[in-house]
Amino acid sequence: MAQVPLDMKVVDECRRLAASIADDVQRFIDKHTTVGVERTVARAFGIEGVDDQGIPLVNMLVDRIHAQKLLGRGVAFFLGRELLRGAPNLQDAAERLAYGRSEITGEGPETEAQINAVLEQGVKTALKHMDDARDTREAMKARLGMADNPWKYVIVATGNIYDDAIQAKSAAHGGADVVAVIRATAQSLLDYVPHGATTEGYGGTYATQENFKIVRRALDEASEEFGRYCMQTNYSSGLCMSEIAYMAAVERLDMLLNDSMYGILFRDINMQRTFVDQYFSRRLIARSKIIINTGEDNYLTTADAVDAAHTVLASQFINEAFAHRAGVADENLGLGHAYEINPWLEDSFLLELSQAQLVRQIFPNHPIKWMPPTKFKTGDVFHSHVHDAMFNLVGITTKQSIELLGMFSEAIHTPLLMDRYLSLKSTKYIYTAAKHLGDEIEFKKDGIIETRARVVLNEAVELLTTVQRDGIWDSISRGAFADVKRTLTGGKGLAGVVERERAYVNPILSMLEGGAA
Amino acid sequence: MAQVPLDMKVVDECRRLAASIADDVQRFIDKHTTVGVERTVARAFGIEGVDDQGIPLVNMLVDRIHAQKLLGRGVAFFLGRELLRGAPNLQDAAERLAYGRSEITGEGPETEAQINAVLEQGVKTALKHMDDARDTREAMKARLGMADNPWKYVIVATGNIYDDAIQAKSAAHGGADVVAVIRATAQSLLDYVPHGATTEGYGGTYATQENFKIVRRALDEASEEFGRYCMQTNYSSGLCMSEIAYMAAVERLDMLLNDSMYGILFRDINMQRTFVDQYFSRRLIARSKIIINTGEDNYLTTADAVDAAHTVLASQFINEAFAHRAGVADENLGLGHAYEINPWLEDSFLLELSQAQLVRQIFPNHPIKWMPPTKFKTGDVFHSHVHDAMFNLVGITTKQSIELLGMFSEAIHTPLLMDRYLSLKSTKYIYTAAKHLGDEIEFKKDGIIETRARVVLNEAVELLTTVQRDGIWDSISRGAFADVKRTLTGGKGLAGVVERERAYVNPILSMLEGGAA
Amino acid sequence: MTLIPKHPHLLRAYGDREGDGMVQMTFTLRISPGAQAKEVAKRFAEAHGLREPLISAMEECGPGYTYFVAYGHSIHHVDVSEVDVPEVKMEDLDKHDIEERIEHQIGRKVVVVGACTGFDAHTVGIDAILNMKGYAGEKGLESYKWFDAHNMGAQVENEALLARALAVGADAILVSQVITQRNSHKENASALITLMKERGLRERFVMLLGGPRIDHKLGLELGFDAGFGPGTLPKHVAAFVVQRMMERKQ
Amino acid sequence: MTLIPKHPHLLRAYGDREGDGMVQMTFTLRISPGAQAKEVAKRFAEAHGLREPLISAMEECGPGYTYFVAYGHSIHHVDVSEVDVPEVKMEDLDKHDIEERIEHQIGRKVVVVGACTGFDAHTVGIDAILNMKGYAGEKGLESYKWFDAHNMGAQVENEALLARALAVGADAILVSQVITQRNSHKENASALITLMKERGLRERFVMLLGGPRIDHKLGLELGFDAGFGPGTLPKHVAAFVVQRMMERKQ
Ligand code: B12
Ligand code: B12
Ligand SMILES: Cc1ncc(COP(=O)(O)O)c(C=O)c1O
Ligand SMILES: Cc1ncc(COP(=O)(O)O)c(C=O)c1O
Repeated sequence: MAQVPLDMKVVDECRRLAASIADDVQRFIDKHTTVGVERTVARAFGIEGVDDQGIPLVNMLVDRIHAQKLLGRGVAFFLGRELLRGAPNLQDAAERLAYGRSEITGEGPETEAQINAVLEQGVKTALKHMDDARDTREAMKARLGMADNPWKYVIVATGNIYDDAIQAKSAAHGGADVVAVIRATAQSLLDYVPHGATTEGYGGTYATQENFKIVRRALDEASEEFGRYCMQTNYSSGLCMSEIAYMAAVERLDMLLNDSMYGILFRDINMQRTFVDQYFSRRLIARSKIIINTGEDNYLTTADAVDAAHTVLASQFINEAFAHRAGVADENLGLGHAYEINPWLEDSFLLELSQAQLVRQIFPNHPIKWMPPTKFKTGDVFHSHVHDAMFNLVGITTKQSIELLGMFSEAIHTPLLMDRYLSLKSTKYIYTAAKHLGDEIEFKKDGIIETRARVVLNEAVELLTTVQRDGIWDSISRGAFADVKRTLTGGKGLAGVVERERAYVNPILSMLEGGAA
Repeated sequence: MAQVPLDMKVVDECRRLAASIADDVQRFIDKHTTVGVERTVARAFGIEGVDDQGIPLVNMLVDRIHAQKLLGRGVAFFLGRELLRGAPNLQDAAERLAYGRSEITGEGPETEAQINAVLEQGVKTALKHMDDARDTREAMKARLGMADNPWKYVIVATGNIYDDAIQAKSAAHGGADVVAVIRATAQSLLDYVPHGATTEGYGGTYATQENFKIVRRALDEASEEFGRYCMQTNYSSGLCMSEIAYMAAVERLDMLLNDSMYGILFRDINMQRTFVDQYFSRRLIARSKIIINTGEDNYLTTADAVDAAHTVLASQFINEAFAHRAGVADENLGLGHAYEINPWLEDSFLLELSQAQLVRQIFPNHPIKWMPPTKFKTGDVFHSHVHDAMFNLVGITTKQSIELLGMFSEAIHTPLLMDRYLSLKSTKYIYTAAKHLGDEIEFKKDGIIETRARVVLNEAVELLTTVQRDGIWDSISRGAFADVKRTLTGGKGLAGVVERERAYVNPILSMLEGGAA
Repeated sequence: MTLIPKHPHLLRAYGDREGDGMVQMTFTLRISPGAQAKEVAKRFAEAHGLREPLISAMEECGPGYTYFVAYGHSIHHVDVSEVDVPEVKMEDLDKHDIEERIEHQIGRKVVVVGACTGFDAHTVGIDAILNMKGYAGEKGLESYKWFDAHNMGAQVENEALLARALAVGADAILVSQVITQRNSHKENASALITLMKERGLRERFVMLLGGPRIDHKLGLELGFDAGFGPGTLPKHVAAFVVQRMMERKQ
Repeated sequence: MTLIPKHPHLLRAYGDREGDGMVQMTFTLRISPGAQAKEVAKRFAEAHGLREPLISAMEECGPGYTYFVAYGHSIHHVDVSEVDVPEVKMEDLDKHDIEERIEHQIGRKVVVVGACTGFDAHTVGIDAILNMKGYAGEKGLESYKWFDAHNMGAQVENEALLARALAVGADAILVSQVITQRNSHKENASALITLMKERGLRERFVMLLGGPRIDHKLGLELGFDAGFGPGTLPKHVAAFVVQRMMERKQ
């Protein structure tokens, strides 16, 4: 079987360094919360609704508390206190706080124990809601069965959720295993989650709870019709990372794009905000056994894929370390990487093969997510289709777990129905025709492929050493990843980061951290 | 380096059997001539022209002799005799014989020695003509240099030689190393070679000497402009196999499709005729150092490419044996094979890889000709393009010598300008991206690939054993190749086969067989 | 972009959303790549009814020739309710049913003669229908007990085919045409029908035409009883012949 | 098939022979595959001006949707003599020439501010022009001694861009637009020009627009001084800015 040589000592060292990098950040995380985290807590307590401007109640609620500089106590504290003070239920409590005339204050006679006690039922319901969704999904998977790896993952992005649903079903009909509804451009910068079914979006469709439901319904139908469980995915990223994770959990999504650093690097979201948000989102994800897809593939769109291959690997170790700290199991940890080397480079195919195999071996139990060529795609759709075919061949040969299928119109538009169909057709052909290629070949000792794998791993450990020495905060501000520099206090959303007070209350998080039923 | 295990004892046995098969036929060949061979002799003597019906003088000449049942003496005999009897030159001699009033008779006082003496100058001129063309070509090759293998071979087939020339140049511009002008449908069944530049042909363009010249000129220009020697090829096959070989020789073609059995199997040309014709054509080809391309690839269009793979290999040994008997050197022996397995078959890519590698190793010094998928092509041009890409990948991995590029419109029409351009572009990409793949991988011991290679070789030796036992004549009539059956006396052109008389005169052949300067 | 309101019969191209009319075109123009060429290509696309055309690729594919890929919103539609296409009508019988029917309703072997005519040497299609080997795992008519199948192979002249059909007393003649360059398939096929009509023989045989570019509509247009295209199986042909023979009997 | 006689200005599609007009089209229709669908697809192709269309592929690409590949002889042509396209006119200067010119003819650093505006987060293009790293082996404007380049990155609002340009006393503003869905690139870009005009600032700056779907024609249409598309190199931009500044001086 095709294997590259792996120096396990170096791999272990990478993991040790990444652990230390994550621990440093985790200490920060454990002392902070954000408006996003608190809104998620409120959502978990079943608080819903929007006002006539479309502003979600959870935003009004949290912003009001935040305006009083009281968010460090946690929204749960106030909700519990409101219950103690006579609110008939949590929804009502939230409304009183959000829209009530009187100012919210920090003072009050209520003890933490009382608060926790009065919230107990709400916490149980919240978790049961998530757990039930998870169990329903797992049962359905078991009943209908799943396709073999690599799973064929495709995107739909019409902007209109009803068209998305049609296209999702068509994709499943054409053989897709996973369907992602691409999110409307720049939703990640909204500090609230839009509400309801949406039919207008640029470059994608808004991620809303109702939209999740609509596509889940279409894919449930497809699963039954085609006798094979069809997965759904969306984005838990941006300023509402954890809220979306919660919505996805209860709407039975199977995967989520969720990265510890993507927002920082690619959406210029403040790093403090991102690190805190990602932790909570992953706690929810871990509980729901959702597979995450990290975003290292993106690095190769801004940096050169040959020069920066090791940054992808280094970041994967870091993402893994963060995910472990949030309780995400390896088998749900879909680390991302990509086929982005200049295709006209001599032996580019060999280099891709090497990197893909290296990642596969280093993360053997992880549902690795493998991304197609995009940067070097041109509007020559015929040639683009061939480029994707070579990517598919590496995917099947190195046994990637999840493969996002390339589209021949990548450089032109989000995929048309037929683009997706043809991509699925081509992928099925390659997967079939070269099914056992990976088992049938070996790599020449110390050849181009082996050497490349060694170099990338060694460069990764060097980078991790520097990052560990300087800390991730500084490293990012020096452009360690994706050739992008971000500062500690720059970027969007910093105002939403709050130091937890000593008496911070977040029983949902506590339960998730405790891992209790 | 990727190698399949080769049992050289089995390979040697294959060669021994093929030699015996060819020897049996060679005994027949040495006793016969054909109207085609004799016309070629006349052409070599510089006899040219057509009558007002477009019938070539060489046809009138040979047919007239044949009508008198005198062809067994050889056309040279009559031409020489006519010189002795006062014709000022060979052209005039031919005209006298063809159009003269008096009947041609066998009797006469002229001795063989006299005939040979009077023809000596003509023979020298004939050979010099060929040799000069060869030397010009070789000098040009040396001066301009040749591309690396696999050579990119493309077809043009507009039907109009002037369009062909434009397209040939465009192909060279796009990176083609070899350009074939496809022949008009069914020209192979014409028992004469059309004359002059032609502008109307179905499915291709007539092979005429003038047409050869026109394309050679275009490719000479391209060679100079693009600084790389561009090769030209056409078909030496059908009822005028050897005439075309001669024309190609003097017009500086670089390759010829030329097979010992293709006409029998695919054009239903009589086998006696074909075997005699192919021998003479190859004698000319050998002298001119033209590369031949054999036609075993065609077998897989009528027979299944998995089941019949060994028939291709067996036939290659036979073609090789015939070619050796005609003096063709291994380095000019482009044995044909093809990528024709059902692409939807599991591991079809592995089977193709195995076969391609096997052929490569068995014929290490031969400019192997590798043909693209055609039979399983559909009108889905996008998918077809990917299918060709996988073929290209096997080509570069197994280091084929000459690769006929697949066209995405294969199932629709002969290639448009852009089809060819895109095919060349895709091939360049694969050749570059996977340049050293073959050097970098090894095949698993006793895996699918190795096992397949062993099976095919073993089946080939079994088939050759049967063919050797039954003789090729009977074997073909039982459908040993391409699932096609042909009988000894069936098919077209048998009437043109003639037993040589004891006093048969063919000084051109004698020179070619003697290998003299 | 919604160009035209939905209408149940009016079909427009569908790209990503109902009504967007998105289509893709590829073409070559005799012009060198550049700003002017791009504009020419846009106008060329527009001339076909593509709105807001986007030229996504423009590459020199030969000296002075450029290959273009265009996308655009097509303004055209087809009214499906106006499109009525003849389809071969026959029962979906399997080999066993067919054999039974011949045995009981015809009572003798059905004789068919097939050939790939003219200069066409593509026998794989006709072989697929007639020969033992068959197609897609299904055996050809030679394998039927109640069929007597004669396959004349490739490059058969119309005269020769007709002579053979008469000689063996064929019930049906099967013509295969693969090469379509300059419509040679249509010419060959209709020449046979003309010949038969001249001799008053057209009605004597069930006439079938087949090939990769043949469909039922074309078969009828050229004077055959049916046309068969890609994916035809031997049993389809057998069923049609038998059914048509029964119809004629009545 | 020659459809129309050759004419030096009239360009027709070229497939295999002059005048054959051969083009390829791909489209999806909401109909299930079958004989009727094939005929509908043919008519759809015909509606675009394709004669003798051939439907070479017809495959179900979603329940009730079919993907078609069509070939046909296009009847359309474009009169090249009528197509006149604006092209960016400038000398082809290299970095060294440009630096010299600024030094001697302007005598101070040229200040440029660039951004990818609106919701667009695709910075690779603007980075290619402005950043040290550059593009295709050529370093960006940051590397020029006589340029002072400010790259505001992605998702920059028009107001913010303008404010920054004023603050640093920019000579030129560089706008990148990559996302084209529903013409958002055009809207963003022209909104900036409108804003500048309202404030009487349009003439103060050399305005450049760039992106994969931008060309000079579009740039002019949207009110910029120039538009730059795929393949633009930093030196092209530098040369244009300097040249335009000199022109204005005069
Ligand atoms: C195999 C093949 C060959 C083989 C043929 C071997 C043989 N004995 O048949 C060889 C290599 C010899 C060959 C040669 C040539 N070929 Co060829 N060939 C093909 C190829 C690759 C596949 C055809 C095939 O076998 N299809 C499989 C069969 C099963 O499908 P089918 O014919 O459609 O048959 C099915 C149905 O249509 C139907 N059917 C068919 N006939 C009939 C008849 C009846 C009565 C019924 C009911 C049903 C029926 O049932 C069948 C089963 O479902 C095609 C490309 C392609 N992928 O289509 C080119 C192709 C057909 N060939 C082509 C050409 C040009 C040639 C040549 C002329 C090239 C040349 N100049 O040398 C030569 C000459 C042949 C000649 N004189 O006719 C062109 C035709 C272009 C055009 N549209 O006119 C094609 C399209 C390739 C190309 N792009 O250039 N070819
Ligand atoms: C890289 C990339 C990304 C990266 C961007 C990273 C970054 N920091 O830039 C990431 C992964 C983050 C990304 C995200 C998205 N992307 Co994106 N992305 C691409 C991709 C693959 C390559 C673009 C690129 O970098 N090209 C290379 C540069 C060098 O080329 P260029 O931009 O044309 O620049 C050159 C010239 O145009 C010119 N130029 C450019 N700007 C300027 C400015 C001036 C003043 C001048 C003079 C010249 C100039 O000079 C440059 C050098 O020659 C394209 C697909 C493709 N292959 O084109 C999709 C693509 C552009 N993305 C697309 C989409 C939809 C998105 C998302 C909206 C998807 C989503 N919903 O999540 C997101 C959101 C982004 C957002 N809010 O804008 C679509 C756009 C569809 C459309 N036509 O509208 C594309 C076409 C992919 C697709 N088929 O769906 N993307
Ligand atoms: C991890 C991750 N999150 C989010 C996104 C995109 O989301 P958005 O553009 O909505 O931020 C990506 C892009 O591919 C991604 O990789
Ligand atoms: C060896 C050989 N000769 C000739 C031909 C075709 O020639 P023709 O159809 O003119 O007989 C082929 C077809 O590919 C071939 O392989």
